Amino acid sequence: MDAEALIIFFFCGVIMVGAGVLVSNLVAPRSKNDQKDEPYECGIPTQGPSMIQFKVGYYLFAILFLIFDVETIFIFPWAVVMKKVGIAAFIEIVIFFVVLGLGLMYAWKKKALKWE
Amino acid sequence: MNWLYDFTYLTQSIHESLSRNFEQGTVVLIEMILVGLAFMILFALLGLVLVYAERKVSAFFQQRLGPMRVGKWGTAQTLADVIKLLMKEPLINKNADKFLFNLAPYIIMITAFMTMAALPFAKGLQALDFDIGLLYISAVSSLGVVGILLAGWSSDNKYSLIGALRSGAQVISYELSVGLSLLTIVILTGSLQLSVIVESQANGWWIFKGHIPAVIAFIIFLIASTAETNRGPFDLAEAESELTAGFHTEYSGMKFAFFFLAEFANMFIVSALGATVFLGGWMPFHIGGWEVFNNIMDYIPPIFWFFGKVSFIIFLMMWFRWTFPRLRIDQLLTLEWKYLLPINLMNILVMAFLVLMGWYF
Amino acid sequence: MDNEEIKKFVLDRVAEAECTDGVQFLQVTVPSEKILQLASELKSNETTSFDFLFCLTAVDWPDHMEVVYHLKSTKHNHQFVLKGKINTRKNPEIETVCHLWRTGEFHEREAYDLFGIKFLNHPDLRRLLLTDDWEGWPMRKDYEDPINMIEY
Amino acid sequence: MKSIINYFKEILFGLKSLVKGMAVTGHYITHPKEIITQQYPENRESLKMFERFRGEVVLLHDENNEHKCTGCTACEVACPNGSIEIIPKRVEIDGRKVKAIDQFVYHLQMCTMCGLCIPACPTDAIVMANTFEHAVFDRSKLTKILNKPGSKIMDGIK
Amino acid sequence: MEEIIHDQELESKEYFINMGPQHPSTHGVLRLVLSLDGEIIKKVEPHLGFIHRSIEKMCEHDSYTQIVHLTDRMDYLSCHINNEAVCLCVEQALQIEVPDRVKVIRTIIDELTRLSSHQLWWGVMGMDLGAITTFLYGFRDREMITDIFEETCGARLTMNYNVPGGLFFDIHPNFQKRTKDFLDYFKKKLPEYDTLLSDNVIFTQRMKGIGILSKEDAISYGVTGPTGRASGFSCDVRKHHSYMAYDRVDFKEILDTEGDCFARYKCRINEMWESMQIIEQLIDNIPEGDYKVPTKAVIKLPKGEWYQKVETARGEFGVYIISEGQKSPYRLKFRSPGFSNLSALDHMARGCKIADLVAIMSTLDLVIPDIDR
Repeated sequence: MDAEALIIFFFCGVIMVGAGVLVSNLVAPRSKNDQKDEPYECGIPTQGPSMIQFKVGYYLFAILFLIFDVETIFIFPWAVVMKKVGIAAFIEIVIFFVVLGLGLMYAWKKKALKWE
Repeated sequence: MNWLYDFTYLTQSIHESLSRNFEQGTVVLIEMILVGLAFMILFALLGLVLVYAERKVSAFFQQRLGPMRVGKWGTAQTLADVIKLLMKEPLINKNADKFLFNLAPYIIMITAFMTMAALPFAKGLQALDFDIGLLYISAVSSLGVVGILLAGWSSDNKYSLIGALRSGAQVISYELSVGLSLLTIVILTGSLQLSVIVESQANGWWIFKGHIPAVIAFIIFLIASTAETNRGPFDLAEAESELTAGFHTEYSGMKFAFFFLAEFANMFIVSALGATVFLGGWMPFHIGGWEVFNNIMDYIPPIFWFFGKVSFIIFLMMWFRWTFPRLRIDQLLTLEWKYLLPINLMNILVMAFLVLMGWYF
Repeated sequence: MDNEEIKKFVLDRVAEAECTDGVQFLQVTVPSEKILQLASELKSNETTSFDFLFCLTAVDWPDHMEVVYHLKSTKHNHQFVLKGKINTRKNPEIETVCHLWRTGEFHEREAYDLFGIKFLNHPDLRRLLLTDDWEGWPMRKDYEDPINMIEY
Repeated sequence: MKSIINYFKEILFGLKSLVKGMAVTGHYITHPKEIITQQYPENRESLKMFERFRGEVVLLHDENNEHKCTGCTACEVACPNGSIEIIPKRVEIDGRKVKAIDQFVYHLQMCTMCGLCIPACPTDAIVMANTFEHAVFDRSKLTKILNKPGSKIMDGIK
Repeated sequence: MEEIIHDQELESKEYFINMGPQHPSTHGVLRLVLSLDGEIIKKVEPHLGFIHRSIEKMCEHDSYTQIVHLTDRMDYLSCHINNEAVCLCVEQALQIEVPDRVKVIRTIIDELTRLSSHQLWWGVMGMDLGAITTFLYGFRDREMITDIFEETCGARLTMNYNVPGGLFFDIHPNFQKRTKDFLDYFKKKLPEYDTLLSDNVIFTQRMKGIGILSKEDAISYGVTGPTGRASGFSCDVRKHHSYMAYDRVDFKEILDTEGDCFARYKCRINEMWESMQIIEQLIDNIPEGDYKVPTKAVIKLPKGEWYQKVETARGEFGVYIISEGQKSPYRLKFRSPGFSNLSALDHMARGCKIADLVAIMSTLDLVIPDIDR
């Protein structure tokens, strides 16, 4: 089967969730209640908005991930041909990793890896 | 019984008998529906079996009996749970972003389905066999985090938001380690195609053939994949003692059930991936020179080998979950960025060196 | 320091203090205005150094209120009871001691909550156990609540 | 250099501690005999409470449907929560009017099982029973009348 | 990177979260209002009173025997010790000297109570940190103690075994054997606690250096019990104001200087060993004698005031009785350890993360009815 067949699996997911939610909507009881509309916060009304600008710390890791994930993409083709190319590939990857390692060390020393 | 050992005949004979009776387009359509149905059934079965297994295994770890009431030894417990969840009222709180809120479970389930498609279950039993299978799996499986982020953000709940952001930071971090630990083996196989990776282990699994670097890579893979599936001890996204239920606090009924199911499906996917790459997929266990032993091993059908290995890894993951306390968010990120990632990079170099020198079997 | 010495120490500072030798502890009652000054001296003075306030409570007497401080010195291992007498039940007020003993923060809030004693200069004097809109001071002897109290 | 050695030492010790923890849980999963769960409704036959267990107050009756309660209300006074209520009546014994109980009302929903009423009783008429299955669907069923219908006080109890 | 983090534009807004009253890790109905910056806690504000029953007010109408049973409902995990505090206070006021037998039995049951409380704490603490299995193991071992209690005292949790002047009834004939069996069993199981949590690298890293409380702060906040002793505050009532049979047994007061979560954890684990040692010294030497001194049916205390402190599993528990000569006290104050310990929470949790707050709360070992009374 070809990559186009992925569309089946896409629709499998849609159908499965859709069917489940539909059946549940049909059989589940419904009752209206003001308290049910409230977000759950241990039984106390929420103070202030919930969807806000949030701590930047989480996003820093996303940025770091971007840097390193691009590197990983570079390693993928290398890994495939490593066996065939031999010593040249090895030397190249050592250089590549040294640069990558320096980047990681830089982030480490800059305390970007420390969660605050 | 031959089909049990090689599914190629089975699929081919189905294809041929269909071609004889229908046109080309209809055949493709019917085959698509068959495959889709098969995977949906597999999903439902996985949910039923894994949830039951988790409850029983956790119970035995904790010196309990676990579910015992519904069915013999509580085997129908999950089914009863599904029925209960179907009957639950679907709730959406008033400030939630209703579209995204409803969309989140779809995204999670779709990614799970699309990842599952590329797994080789047995010889000839693989829906999609890309030549970049490994890359494809690691790319698609990380999309699941989008669903978690959406779920957390759209619920308009503070616990959910924190849970989702934690999960985001966690999944993308550990994505790296999963990819790199798999790459360690790719150096040996020289291919990203999963069927080729499995075939290359006909004379021995990579975890044995690849020496210590392969073992290290396997350990890293175990840790990182546990984290990537948001399972304990890395279940920060739904840390119930801190965030009540994390990103799915606001979900009820069937939508919650899909988050729950997706967690187990993801667990199955990463275990299957680990089994395929490190433990030889559906290849039987062989010891060089022991012919009788090898013949007995060959007698066990490949599909059992595959599911046996997957259950082994799943059991390990359950063992982790029911033994360790949860990590804190900074510990979690430290573990990834300061321990797993550097070790992984070094490990790849060592493996490359081994390959260069030909020091592997 | 034994009881006699503590008694002398207090009497030196507050002449109108009433001392009774209880069965266990020495009990010293001083007017509420003198409490803060005496307390800070009891804490800071080397010979007394009462650094551990292990119990703070209030008592509602028929004609006056009393705030009771059980003090102990972890250094000298002596203890005694200091009482601040507030001569009114209507609007009782007393200086806070929570900057001397941080445990006072909660204990004073509790006393305010249940007895209505106002602790002056307390950083955050609000109801602690009861809801903010509760009326009355439940631990007072004349408190009536026909709904929540069981009649005996 | 030292920090690098420490780095690897840390990893090794960490892994070792994790494996040790897993060994404990691993021990229990391989020893299913140590399971402590009791299947409650199934084991009702063999389940026996200790004799001193305080389940609920009962008024003892003998085979002649006679009890020892004189209606002195000592237990009512001793009870901290007002879960015992004695409704007295006057009965005529040998031509004398004597106080006796009409109803010994026991509010199980208020009882805290402190057992203070038992030593308070001067005639040892009441005891704590070992029952523990008190769940009912209607709260009013928890209010019990302990003296059986038609029962009367034993002879010689004053 | 720091420049980016502290840039005003990117600063997140203050975020209020209610933790409790219906939250898995507040162990009951405690409500904490957290103000957060990301995951960092800026302030913790406890809101109490969700199960405030005004036990002190109720006591003003009850007789002294009845008061004893009310204290079960405060700190239900060290109920026997609470009972004992009231009994001791009344006995002191009446100047009753209880027989040796009572003293020893009370001490043994005190220590068993402490053990069972610490076992439950250990289990729950593991569960708070995400290791759910510990919860079951803690309860498994606690079950043996509750069985001992049930056989001797008649109830598993709210035992009400003390009465002013002695005990409700004599110990059960099986008591000694069962207790010894339990000690033998638990000595094998306690090292397991260490392997599961104390040595675990995740656990130690989550605990060490978190929620530090200095000795001065501990004293100032009135933090007692294992929590205070972990900060170096020598506050063991059993040592300093010995009561019952504690003066005749040999035991150590567990002190630590770190004052962090791990020190508090260690303190409790070591206290379990000490408790077992105390029981071992006494269990074979229960003197013969009466289990109760006869008291009047209606106990009336003379005019005056008494304060009695005991060491519960959570710290110093005090009973302050002011009597006007009636059958009920004029004023009765319970100095509960949880209340003072909780007051230090804000001080300890500032600057920590949400996960740390959970750890700090577990190591404080709060019992909410004890705080609310």
